[in-house]
Amino acid sequence: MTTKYSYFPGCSLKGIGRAYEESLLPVLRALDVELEELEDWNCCGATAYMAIDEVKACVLASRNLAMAEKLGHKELVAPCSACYLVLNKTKHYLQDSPAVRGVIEKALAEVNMTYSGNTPVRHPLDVMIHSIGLDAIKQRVKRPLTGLKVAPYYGCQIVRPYSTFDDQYNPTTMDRLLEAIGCTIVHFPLKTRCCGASLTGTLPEPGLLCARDILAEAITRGADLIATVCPLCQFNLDGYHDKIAKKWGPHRIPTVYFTQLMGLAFGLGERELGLHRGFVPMQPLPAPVPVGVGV
Amino acid sequence: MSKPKVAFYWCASCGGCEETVVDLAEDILGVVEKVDIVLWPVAMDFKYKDIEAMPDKSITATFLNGAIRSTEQEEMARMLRRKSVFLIAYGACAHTGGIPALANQFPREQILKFNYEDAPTLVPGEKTRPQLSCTEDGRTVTLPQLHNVVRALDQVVDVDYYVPGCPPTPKITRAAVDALLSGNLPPKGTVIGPDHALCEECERKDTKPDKWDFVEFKRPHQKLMDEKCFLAQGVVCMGPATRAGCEAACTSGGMPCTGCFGGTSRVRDQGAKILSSICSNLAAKEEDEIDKTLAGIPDPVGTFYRYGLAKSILRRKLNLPSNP
Amino acid sequence: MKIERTIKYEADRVKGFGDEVSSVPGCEKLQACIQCGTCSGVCPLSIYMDYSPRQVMAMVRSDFKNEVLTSHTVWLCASCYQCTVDCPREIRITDIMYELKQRALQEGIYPKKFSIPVLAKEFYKMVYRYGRVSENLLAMTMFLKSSPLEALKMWRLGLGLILRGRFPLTLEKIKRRDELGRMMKVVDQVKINKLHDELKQARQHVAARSQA
Amino acid sequence: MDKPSKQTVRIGFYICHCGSNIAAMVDCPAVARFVGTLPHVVLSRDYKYMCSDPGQELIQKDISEHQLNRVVVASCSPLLHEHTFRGAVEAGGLNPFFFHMVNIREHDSWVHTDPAEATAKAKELAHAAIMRVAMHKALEVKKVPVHPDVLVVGGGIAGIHAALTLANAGKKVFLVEREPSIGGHMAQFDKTFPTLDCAACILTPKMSAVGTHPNITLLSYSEVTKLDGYVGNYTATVKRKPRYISEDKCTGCQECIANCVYKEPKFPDEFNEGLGKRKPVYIPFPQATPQVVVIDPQTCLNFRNGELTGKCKKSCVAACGDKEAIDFSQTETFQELKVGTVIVTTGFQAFDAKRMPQYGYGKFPNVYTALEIERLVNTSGPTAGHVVLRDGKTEPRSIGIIHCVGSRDKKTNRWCSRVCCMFSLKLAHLLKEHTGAEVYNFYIDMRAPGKGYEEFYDKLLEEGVHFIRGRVGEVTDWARTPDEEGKLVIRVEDTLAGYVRRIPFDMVVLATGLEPHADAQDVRRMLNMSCGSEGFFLERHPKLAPVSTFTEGIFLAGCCQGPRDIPDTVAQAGAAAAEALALIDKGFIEQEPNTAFILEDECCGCKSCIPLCPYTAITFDAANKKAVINEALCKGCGTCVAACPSGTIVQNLFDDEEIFSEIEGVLAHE
Amino acid sequence: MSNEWQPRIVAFFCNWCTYTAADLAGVSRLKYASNTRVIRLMCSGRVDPQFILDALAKGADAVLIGGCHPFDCHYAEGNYKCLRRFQLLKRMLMDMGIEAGRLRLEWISAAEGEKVKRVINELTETVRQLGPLGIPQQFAEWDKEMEQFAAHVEAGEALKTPCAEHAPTQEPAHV
Repeated sequence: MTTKYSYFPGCSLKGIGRAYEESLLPVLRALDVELEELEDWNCCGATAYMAIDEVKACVLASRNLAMAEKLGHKELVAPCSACYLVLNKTKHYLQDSPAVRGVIEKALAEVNMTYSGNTPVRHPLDVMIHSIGLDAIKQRVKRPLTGLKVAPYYGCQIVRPYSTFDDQYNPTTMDRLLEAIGCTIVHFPLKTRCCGASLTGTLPEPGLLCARDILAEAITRGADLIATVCPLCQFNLDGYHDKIAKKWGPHRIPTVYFTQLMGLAFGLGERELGLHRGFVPMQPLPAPVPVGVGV
Repeated sequence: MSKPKVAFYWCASCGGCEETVVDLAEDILGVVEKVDIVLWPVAMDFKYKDIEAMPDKSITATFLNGAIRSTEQEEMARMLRRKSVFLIAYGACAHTGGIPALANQFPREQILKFNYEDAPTLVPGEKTRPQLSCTEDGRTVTLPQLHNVVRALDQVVDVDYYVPGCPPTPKITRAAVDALLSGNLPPKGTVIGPDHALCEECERKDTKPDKWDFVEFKRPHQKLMDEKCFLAQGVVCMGPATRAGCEAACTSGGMPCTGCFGGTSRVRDQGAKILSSICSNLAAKEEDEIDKTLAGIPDPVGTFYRYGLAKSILRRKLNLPSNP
Repeated sequence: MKIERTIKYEADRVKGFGDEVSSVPGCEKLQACIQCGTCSGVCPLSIYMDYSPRQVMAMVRSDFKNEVLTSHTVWLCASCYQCTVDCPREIRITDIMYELKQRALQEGIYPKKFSIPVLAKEFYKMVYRYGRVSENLLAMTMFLKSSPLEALKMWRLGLGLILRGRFPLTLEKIKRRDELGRMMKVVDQVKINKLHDELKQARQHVAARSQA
Repeated sequence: MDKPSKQTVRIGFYICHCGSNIAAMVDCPAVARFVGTLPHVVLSRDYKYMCSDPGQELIQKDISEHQLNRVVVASCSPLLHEHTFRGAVEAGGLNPFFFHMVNIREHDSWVHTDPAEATAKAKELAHAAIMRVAMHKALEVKKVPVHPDVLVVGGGIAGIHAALTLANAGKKVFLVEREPSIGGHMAQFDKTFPTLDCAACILTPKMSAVGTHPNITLLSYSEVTKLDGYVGNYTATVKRKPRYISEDKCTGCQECIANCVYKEPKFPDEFNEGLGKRKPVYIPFPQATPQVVVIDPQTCLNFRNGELTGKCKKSCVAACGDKEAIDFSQTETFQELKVGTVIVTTGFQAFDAKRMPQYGYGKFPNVYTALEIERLVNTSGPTAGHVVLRDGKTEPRSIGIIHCVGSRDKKTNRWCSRVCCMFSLKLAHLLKEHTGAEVYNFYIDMRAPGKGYEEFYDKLLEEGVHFIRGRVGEVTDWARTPDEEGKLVIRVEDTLAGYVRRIPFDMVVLATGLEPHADAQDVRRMLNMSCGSEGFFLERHPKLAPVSTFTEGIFLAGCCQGPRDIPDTVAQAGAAAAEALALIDKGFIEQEPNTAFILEDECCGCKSCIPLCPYTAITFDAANKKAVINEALCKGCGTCVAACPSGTIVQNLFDDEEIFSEIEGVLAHE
Repeated sequence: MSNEWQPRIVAFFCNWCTYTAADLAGVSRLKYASNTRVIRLMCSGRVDPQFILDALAKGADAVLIGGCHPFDCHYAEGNYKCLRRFQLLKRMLMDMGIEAGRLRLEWISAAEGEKVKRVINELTETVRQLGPLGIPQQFAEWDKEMEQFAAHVEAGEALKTPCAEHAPTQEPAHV
């Protein structure tokens, strides 16, 4: 039976992070999960907006939350880490600060909306591990990615500051997920270290150094590629290789969404999964090993 | 020496107390022999003006039953107080407010509205309310007015002795009369009757277990074992918090004690004490469980203050809307 | 060699600044800082900062407002929340950094020609106008406003994005754009000072509750 | 002495300034003037220090000069000085219970900020006391004999010292220790700071003294499971765990160990923090007391999952021979002890370093806890004092010691563990001495406030140990520079130099803090003690009664009350022993006469009260059909009094009428 | 001290936990509202519902009971007995027209000086919101309906008719 969730894509998944959406939706569909996109959603109010006005950021987020609640599915899925955090942070403010809550309620009332604070906001990784479950995922694998060595990179905002579904210091949900589809996980100490994405555009050096450190460590640890859960991380680790090379020498290693890897394992096509959209292309996979044919 | 003058009077009450006097049966004759009854509305015809005309303190003792509910009752109470040497609050209503005092949970207007407008036994739509005064054929008839608050007798006038019970038993009545006649009087303010709780004289006392541990409360109609302590069966019985003296009439008749004799002299609020005792002995420990068990006492005020609301510490429901 | 005085006189302080910041929800625990340096130790960007996060905490607490608001540190914070998670005093350092960014923008005190505040402002405007952000357009605007030369250097990246279909040429907009405007107006109507008072009360309430 | 009738009640009222503690907030003369106007008050005074000798003498003098028969003192908490003033009243010739105390310091002047409000409150509280004291009755203090034997719970240095002190004073002591040997944490230490004398050298003589002392009964491998009774008359139930060795028969020859079917030690050795190995039959450490081996049913082949199977060939039994000390049939037994007082010295547990994943303990083999290092540098330790990494051969060339692990952190433990700075310095010294490595200490604040401690810190600075003020952010194996490769990198802000630094190390030592035992709450409940919010046992008063608890006759010493070092622990153990001695030598306890009694004639025998008493002090007299309270068992909680539906139970000192008067008094003013 | 109405709260604290916690609050110099008057009992189990009713009837605006935490009672289970009475008493008080917020039971251990401060401040604030309970004033108000008679009696006048004289002034008719 198909399970339905509300879906908040966020701006990036419509732009630089298109491949994330392109891979996420079919993978979930293969797992009998349907995402229904919020009608007329707006920017979540993420990082840069928070710098201007935190209360307004919360108000922005609350409009989305209110619409999600109205849509009636029990939970809201937000794949972008920044959106995920801001939506959750808004929920925390609503709970902890009657003043902020008051402002939000007034602003929502202005446009005839209400939000009771009930709709949980979840990351696709959380949904896959804790709601769909590894067994169901394993059953869907047609082409195990055996031999593919992956550096699992979680980035910051899905584990911090709230520890919602995984360990803050050593998250393992993606490790387990990728192992389930056949990948080999390399020991990766920089799993949750900041990729610098929010700075790369404005202060290239610090931002790029953060990215370089992650790329370099993944290469050192013998990974074939980096798997990520956030469109901003993906862009930052993937889009600036020439600049990084200019400063610190080449660090070429592809960065893909974990959903793209799952799609491959489920037997979906590379183009279908948006793999052509990366700057550093992923090496072709070894010939598929037929499953369940009694090899 | 002339015979002592005795008066009986009847305020807000059911009349049962008056019956008790009659219930003295043969004894009544003995009493009548020894006293002059100057006022006894239930049995003889006397006029107010006769009493009014009597000099102050000319009545030796007045047995007044019933709560003070109306202006007329208040006036009579005050007048009889003036005319009597001893004023005796006779019966639960005069003693602690009695059943009429349960009205202290409601505003007067609500009571009048129900009784004269909304009660299902009334002619629909008629909504006739009695007038305080009415002039017809050039003559004005007046009616007393209800007070907002129902009071025990001693909340209106000074009381010398109390004879508890709803109604007082003949035995206790007799004891009071004898005390008066013999002149062997207890200290002023004494409640005539033993000063221990009812269990002492209850037949079911021996069946009481050492541990109660209430897990649920039952109503008296739920198949109960005869002879066994009501509390042991989970039925609220006011016996432990109620003054003895009735010879356990109710419990031997198959009903739990409802507390008409009031608390002992050491207790200021009978309802609070039985509440304390019963709740202390619940089995539950968690708030939810406690509430679940206590849901078996849906009306604590009506249960614990059936006869004593007027004389309870709080006396009346607070913050009731006052009358227009 | 340019030599500046480094001693601070009382007149250099903006008294009350520290108290003001720590009365904002999320910033309350600032006063509890023990200057252990964990925040700086875990911060991935601290290597580029002119003042370490620990120093910023001390400076805010001691009312060195101008020094803090002109420091690079505030703008280098990438919101990774590592310091917030690791702080032994449960100070929400990232949120304090947000608060400082907001104050810098409100007061117009921030490093000149520094593109991060520009980005933040443009981001804000774009959301206000369209309800969503078109990242590439945003980046272009930002470079044009801060350093046009940088924008030219970015052409290769832009082209790459267009080729990979990651640079939508249409502008993302929401349908009911008026709604956002009206909502923001409501927020503006709530007087900021009054809000702060309420927030302060709320904070005490929350603190009291969390102790329970 | 009979209660005077209301007309003859003559009350003296005294309000104490307590220096400025009260007077700065409460207008004491105004309160005194006000109270002077109340009925029955014969005189009303304010005075600087009522608890001083002149203050007490003033009361005594007034009692005789003004024929006072009631006294009220408004000053500090009755928990502090009620006893003092009752004494003064008694010395003045009155029954001591014709006294009531008003707390206007802890409950008023110290907690309020408006002098007018504080003064008004003081007046109301005083008024209540005046009304209450008028109702007071003369009461007799009951004297109960004190059993002279003492129970000491926990055999670390605190328990050992307390037991020896009492035993040397001729008292019988039961020392209960849950491990197979006494010695506690101190036995694991190598050297002690700041003198660097060997821990074993100072501890083991005391341990063997315990083992041989005629006045001490040592119950090792045992736990107290229940404590009944009251001060002077406790009954403790002790669970004796089976060690499968008869303590009477074992001579400590250890032949059984040598002949165990396991030729080599195979199982992690608790005493060495798992760094060494032991056999299933073992003696925890060479100087263990008692010198009796123990068999671990989890690892012994004669058991499976702790259940006896008899499947081993039992070479140990053969080796024991005629001594027949090995007894596989042993089971848990329980023993009851009668004692008068109890000293609780249950110690601490070290913080579990895995709770701070950023420091990598359990993930990186060369991250150690401080206790592991204690064993590593110890010559009788698993490596014979040779400091090597976990690979068993490499000597560390660089060592980083991280302070405050699990201390001063709201996410773990908020408190400062007090000893970590000093043991870190000690370990820095020992590690440098053993290896010549570069040693770094990472600290937040250096806390060296004991005798000779600062001097020790000086010495370390001069020895060339590095000190970096900064709490370490993380320990990682992520190398950014070539010289970091293969090392553990510490990332930290050097807050004094103002730089964020990355420093590579071969070995990282975590100075783990001290915290209450995981089962401290159970112990606390069993012994009816209180805990502070952090979980350490609570002393009655931090300054005036630091080793007493809120339960009479139960005393505390050592780290179960809070982190402390060995000198402080020993001092406290001595103090606890002295408190117990004082009770024993006095020979009796004066019991507060706040017991309840039932008015015999009035009781109707409803039995409402009987199940309410947790001490079964209320019984039903079947002949009279009335309930009766056994005053000796009553502890004076008053629960039955509140529940008696006919008001027939009376509690001395907390009589209904006394409390009603107090209620009336506090509400007497608009 | 301001002249405006101040809430009056009577607190019953058990000797072992809450009273000690209040002492700790003092030793720690915590500051809290001065409206609470503490009456020390040995155990929260000693709190007789009569005390609570009596305090309210004598003019308290609220009653606070402080006892040891569950399982921590110095007398094993006195606090449970208190809790059970409290649950029904609170319901009964509501039936009698007294807001639930005026009766509060808190478990406060000897270490929780901060909680004493918080609870007292919260309760003071709650009561401030609720306003005065004023039972003594209500008693006086109720008894006014009898004053007229009393005056007549004082004056030694007999009333000619039972109520004609006063009825119109008090209430025109039961309409």
